[in-house]
Amino acid sequence: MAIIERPAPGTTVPALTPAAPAITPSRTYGALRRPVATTGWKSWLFTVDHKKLGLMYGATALFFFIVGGLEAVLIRLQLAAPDGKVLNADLYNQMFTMHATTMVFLFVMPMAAGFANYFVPLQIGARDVAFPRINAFGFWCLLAGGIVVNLAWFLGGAADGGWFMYAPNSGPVFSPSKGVDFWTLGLQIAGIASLTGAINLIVTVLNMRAPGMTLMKMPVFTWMITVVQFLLLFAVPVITVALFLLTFQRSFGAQFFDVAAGADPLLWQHLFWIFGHPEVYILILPSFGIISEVLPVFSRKPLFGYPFVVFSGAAIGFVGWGVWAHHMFASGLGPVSVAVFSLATMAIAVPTGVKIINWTLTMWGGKLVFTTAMKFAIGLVVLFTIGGLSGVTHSVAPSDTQQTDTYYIVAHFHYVLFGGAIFGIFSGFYYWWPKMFGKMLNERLGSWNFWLMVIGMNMTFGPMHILGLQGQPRRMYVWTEARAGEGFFNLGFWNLIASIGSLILTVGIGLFLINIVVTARSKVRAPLDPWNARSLEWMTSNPPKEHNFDSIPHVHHLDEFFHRKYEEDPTTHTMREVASAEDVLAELERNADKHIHMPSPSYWPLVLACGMPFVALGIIYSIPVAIAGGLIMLYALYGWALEPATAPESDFDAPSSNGHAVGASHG
Amino acid sequence: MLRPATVMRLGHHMADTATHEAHVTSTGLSNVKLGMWLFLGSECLLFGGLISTYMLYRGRVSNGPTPEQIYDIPFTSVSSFVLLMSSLTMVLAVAAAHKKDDRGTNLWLTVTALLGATFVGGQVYEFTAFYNEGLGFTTSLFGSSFYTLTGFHGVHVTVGIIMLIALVAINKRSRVPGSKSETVEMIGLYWHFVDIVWIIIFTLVYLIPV
Amino acid sequence: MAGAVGIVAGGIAGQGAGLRSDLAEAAAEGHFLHRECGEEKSKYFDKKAMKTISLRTNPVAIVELRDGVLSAIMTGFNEPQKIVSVPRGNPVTFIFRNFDDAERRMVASLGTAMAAGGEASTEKEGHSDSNETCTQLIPRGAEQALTVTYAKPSIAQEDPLTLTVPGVSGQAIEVVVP
Amino acid sequence: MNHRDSNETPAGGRLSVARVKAHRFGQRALVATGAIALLGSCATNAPQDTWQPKGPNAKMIDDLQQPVFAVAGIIGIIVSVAIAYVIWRYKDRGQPIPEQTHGKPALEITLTVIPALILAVVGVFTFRVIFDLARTDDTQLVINVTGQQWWWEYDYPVQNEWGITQPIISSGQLVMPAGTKVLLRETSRDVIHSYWIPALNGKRDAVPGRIHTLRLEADEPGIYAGQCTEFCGLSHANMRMEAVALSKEDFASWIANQQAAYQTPAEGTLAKEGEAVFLNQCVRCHQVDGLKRPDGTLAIAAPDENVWSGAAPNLTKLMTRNTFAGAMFDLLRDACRDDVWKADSAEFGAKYLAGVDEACLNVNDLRAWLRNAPEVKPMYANPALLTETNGKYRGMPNLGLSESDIDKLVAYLLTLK
Repeated sequence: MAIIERPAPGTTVPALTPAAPAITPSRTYGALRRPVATTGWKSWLFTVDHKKLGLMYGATALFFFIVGGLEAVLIRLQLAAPDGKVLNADLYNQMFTMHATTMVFLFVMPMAAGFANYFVPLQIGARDVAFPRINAFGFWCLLAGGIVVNLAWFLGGAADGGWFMYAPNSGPVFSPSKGVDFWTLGLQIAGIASLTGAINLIVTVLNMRAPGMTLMKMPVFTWMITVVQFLLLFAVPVITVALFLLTFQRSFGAQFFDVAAGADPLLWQHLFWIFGHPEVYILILPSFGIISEVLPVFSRKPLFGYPFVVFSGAAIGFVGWGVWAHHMFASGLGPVSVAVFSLATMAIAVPTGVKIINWTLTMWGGKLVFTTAMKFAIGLVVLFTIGGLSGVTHSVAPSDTQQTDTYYIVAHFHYVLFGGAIFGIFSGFYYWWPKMFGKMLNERLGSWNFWLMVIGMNMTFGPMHILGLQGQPRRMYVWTEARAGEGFFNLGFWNLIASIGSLILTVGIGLFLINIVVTARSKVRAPLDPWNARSLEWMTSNPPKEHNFDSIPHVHHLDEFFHRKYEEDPTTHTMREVASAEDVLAELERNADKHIHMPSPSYWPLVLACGMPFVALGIIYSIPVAIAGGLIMLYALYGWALEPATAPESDFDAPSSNGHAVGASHG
Repeated sequence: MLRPATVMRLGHHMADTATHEAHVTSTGLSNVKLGMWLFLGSECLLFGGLISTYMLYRGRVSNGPTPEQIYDIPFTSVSSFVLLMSSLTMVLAVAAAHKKDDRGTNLWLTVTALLGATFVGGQVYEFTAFYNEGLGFTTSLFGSSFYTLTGFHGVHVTVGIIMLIALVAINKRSRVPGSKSETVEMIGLYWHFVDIVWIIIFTLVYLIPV
Repeated sequence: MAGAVGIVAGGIAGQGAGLRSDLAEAAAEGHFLHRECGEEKSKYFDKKAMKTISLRTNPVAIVELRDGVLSAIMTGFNEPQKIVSVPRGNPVTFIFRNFDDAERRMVASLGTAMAAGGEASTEKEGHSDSNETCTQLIPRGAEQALTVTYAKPSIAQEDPLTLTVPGVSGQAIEVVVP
Repeated sequence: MNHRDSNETPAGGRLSVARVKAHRFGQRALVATGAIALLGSCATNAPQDTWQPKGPNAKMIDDLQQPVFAVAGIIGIIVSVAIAYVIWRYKDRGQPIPEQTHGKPALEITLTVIPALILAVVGVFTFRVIFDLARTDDTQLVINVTGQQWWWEYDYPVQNEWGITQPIISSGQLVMPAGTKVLLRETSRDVIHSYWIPALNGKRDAVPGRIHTLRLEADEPGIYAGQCTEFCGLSHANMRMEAVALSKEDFASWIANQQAAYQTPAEGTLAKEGEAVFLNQCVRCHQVDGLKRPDGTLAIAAPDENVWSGAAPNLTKLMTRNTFAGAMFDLLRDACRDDVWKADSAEFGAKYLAGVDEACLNVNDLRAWLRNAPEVKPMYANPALLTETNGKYRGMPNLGLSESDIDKLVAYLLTLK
């Protein structure tokens, strides 16, 4: 066993081996002691452990999910009846802008980052990510960005230009409140989190795979996350340019979108959507990855056409760069470019179709067990199909000129985002909860949660197809009785249905929160392998030790864990169980590595990330504050540069030993 | 705050960690190098966005001087030459680092930093001269996009200079020669990238007539 | 370290020196705003004229001077027009293309009502308050953009608002601002 | 205790077979009703129904759109049925762990090529319709449309073949001849708006600094509702418009009436006092062609000094239109409005040209608007909060008119026909 075993959170602390040598942590700037706390809030604040960071990403994302959800309910209450009085026009504009921004940038992306941070190292048999401190910095940046974006609520009104903030309406004249400034600078900071996370995870996946795990033996979830990180790597800089242009226009009087100086507002649209469309694949591919893990496990058979699913994921990522102008069919591009982007958008439906076919064929001939995770996965396949098909109907440019900016588009992207991304995320919750917390979420509550969400989702977003085809534009803060029309498809009735649906959805998600509390209090420990799973992350204890694997497993097959538990009986071609999960884990623990030195906690990621909100507030209010923020960042950068990633030997072993660290990593 | 005693121990710690040989990786590239290449890939998109904004707006001058009236090609060519030479000295620094010749590395790093500073000094002078000659940041679309593009590049060069100087300072203290060779190579990659971006910017902004 | 900071400081210190006199004068006297729109080349404004623009999508009209005839090509009209209707109080962009052998410029008259103290609706410094604005003198085959805002309607002007080319007589595009 | 073969879900107890069936059937029912509802929507519904084309351009889009909806519906049903079958057929009934098949490339490729072919076919038709809708060479009448914060302005440039000898400016309702290829040249004065009459064609954004063209044509005379569909700020929801199609003769008489000279109301009448109130209050922004000041000079409105977008609706022939304030309110009382809106195409023209008279005037909305406009329609018209726009309004401010002034103004506005 490692000399120093750092207790994982939540488990009882094993007695320290007696007479451990005194720890003399290295110092930075000659004065600052490096943090060494292994339990309590300090261990969370300065952690660099990918599992703790993954949990913090998840908790932050869940909080913002609730904030975004409340914003959505307020919108639906305003539109439930004609001449709604719940929100006035200005508040309504802020509400839908912040609902979209919170859900996209502060819930789905961080949640995907949370799952990725927690499970990618585990799935590829690594002990941590390539650059642990950058990973911590990424999380604190995300939190800082989220706070800055939402700070606007309390300081004169949040951003009110729609989540894609078209110029000139986002200019200083047309949205005078500070909301857009907070939005711009908050997303810049969150953008840094995505960019650093992307570099981190790509290097981890490419460089730190277990011996024997070739790219085509990697779990599909890790594949999808890698594609997402490449999309992030190249999409975030483009929106950084767009946001800088907008900040210079709003705060320093530049003329980028000032038509009187000859500018063209479509520049913003192009820059935003070149980021925007890869962004929506960034939102959906992690959920594709999750259900590509969940479906085979509960069908008791491998994923159908693994290479096809992987290449179609990569194809979606690649072609995703060539379709951005399908958001701009009605904004006056010439017929040639409209035709080209219309065809490219149709082309991207093909790899998505491949995925849906493969999921269905995975279940074909399987032995289906309907746990809540499996229900959410099947829910994704069905609802995403509906969303994808409604998407194909407006990839046809002429019909898109009838449908764009109406509720039909709102219905489309809620079917693919709620039905797709969020159902995938919930499937991931129920599937990996035992792995993360050692306890299983209650299946009965889970089933109610699933059914209320399915019914609520279809009741809320189904009628929006009808509202859209009846010509109700997006972002209308009020609709009037006079123009609602009679007949079966009038706006009044279906707006009411949608609002009721959103309340059912709220109850459904409320049940999930209750489920979390119930599980946290229950004493029932989850078995080591509750779902008879197939991939590497299940070859660790629940929750995994801080160094994940006692010895890094040598990988021979895709679904390595399954192949260690089962062997094919050559005569009858049925699978014979040869080892239980406990045996597999015990074998790993038997020949554990000696000196496992995990990267040491550090102050600097937190301090560096804390400098950024001050820079943002400074740009908005007073430059000296920005300079002060800049100095904090410079101080933190120096501290970070002078601090080695893994505390030197003297921290771990007695100075005399010349142990050679295995698995320690730079960064 | 840096008491001499701790400085010595600091140096000791620096040397200590370098003894780990690079963690064996699946692709053979070290984590830091692969990370730097990915970062440079994303920087291409950043400068791509800025360059396309400039190329779009360079013809729209509602007020203030036009590009060809304001540009002083000879002066900028000299400062561009200086930046190109700094890439040469950077290569020499990386070579010296691989040969574990700390003195040579520090020398060439300092020369690179000074050449870089000359370039930035020239750019600061050019900006102040243009400002006084009527091209403000808010004068015209050409002004806004020119200052943004060249300003972003200037900031990247300045960050490069700070990294070079910091590296020289750290190198002087560490007693194990060649302990920082990989870091020198990383800053070399960054510096060459910033240099190549300037070649593209210089050609598109200054040389192609409006 | 001190060397680097010194050099950069030198750049800042040198800001005063070495200014090109004509540019400094032009900036001081605001020649870029109050442009001399005559037929001959003005000392400051017409030096090294811009010959191409990259942003040329969907302007209100492309005004071409081709073998002595000035005509406006507008999206939505199949043959060149002589009258351009432009909404009032709205920045509009004309693109002037010169296919004449001599160097020509396009002048947009902004009308007397404008000059009589009625400033443009958008107070950007880019808007001259003299009663005309123009492009630089550009050679054959070159094109230049001109963004104009007509604050007052045509009926408020004594003489109609026009787009003319100094030196080419009898050719004028009438700009109707309802 | 972890399970291998038993299909017992560990904690939640055994899922009864019935509940699993219900689980799937519920989901299928929802999808089916959605699909049927979508396909069967022919009843007259909301005025902006995109599935009720009334002009060749919209019909062209509809002919392309309906098959794509049908194909999508069929594929949706196929996939749902397949999944339902799989769920029912391969449910865990205690069978052994199935054979670990990894996939059949042949099946994969065929199921990839089939959707690709379907999309290729759809693509070919899309191509043709895109280019047909972008044509500008066969149009007969050009109208300039300008959007600004929260109302639409129409400028009919001089076109002698239609009898337009001087530019005609109107707002709210776009009057056009039926059966004629009309071309709109759209631009905007402030932010991006989008002009959309669902019954006649798709939408096209009005982007400041650019001119975009949109083809409109109505088969029958009638009134076709539309709305701004690109988010443009506070009153985006209240920026509406209607396209009014008249027969060629009615259109000619409308044009003639629009260009008719201005008659100042008779002396001593309430309307005359209204004209005086108009001259000292409203003419700062609103233009009435031909209106003279007491000293005989033409009253030229100066919205560029008071309104940020530099324009305010032209009220020359206000009462020939039957909506106002960005077509948010009707000038006609409900009864008269339904009479015009629901008139069949034959006698619609006459009814529309009748315009608004005293009996049919929707007095309460007009008076509420004149009394305090920003209260009934959210606009940036609070004098204290105009620093960003250098003291200029975005929308009509509260002029603080007395009730008697309002009576006079209403009487005067009624004469603008």
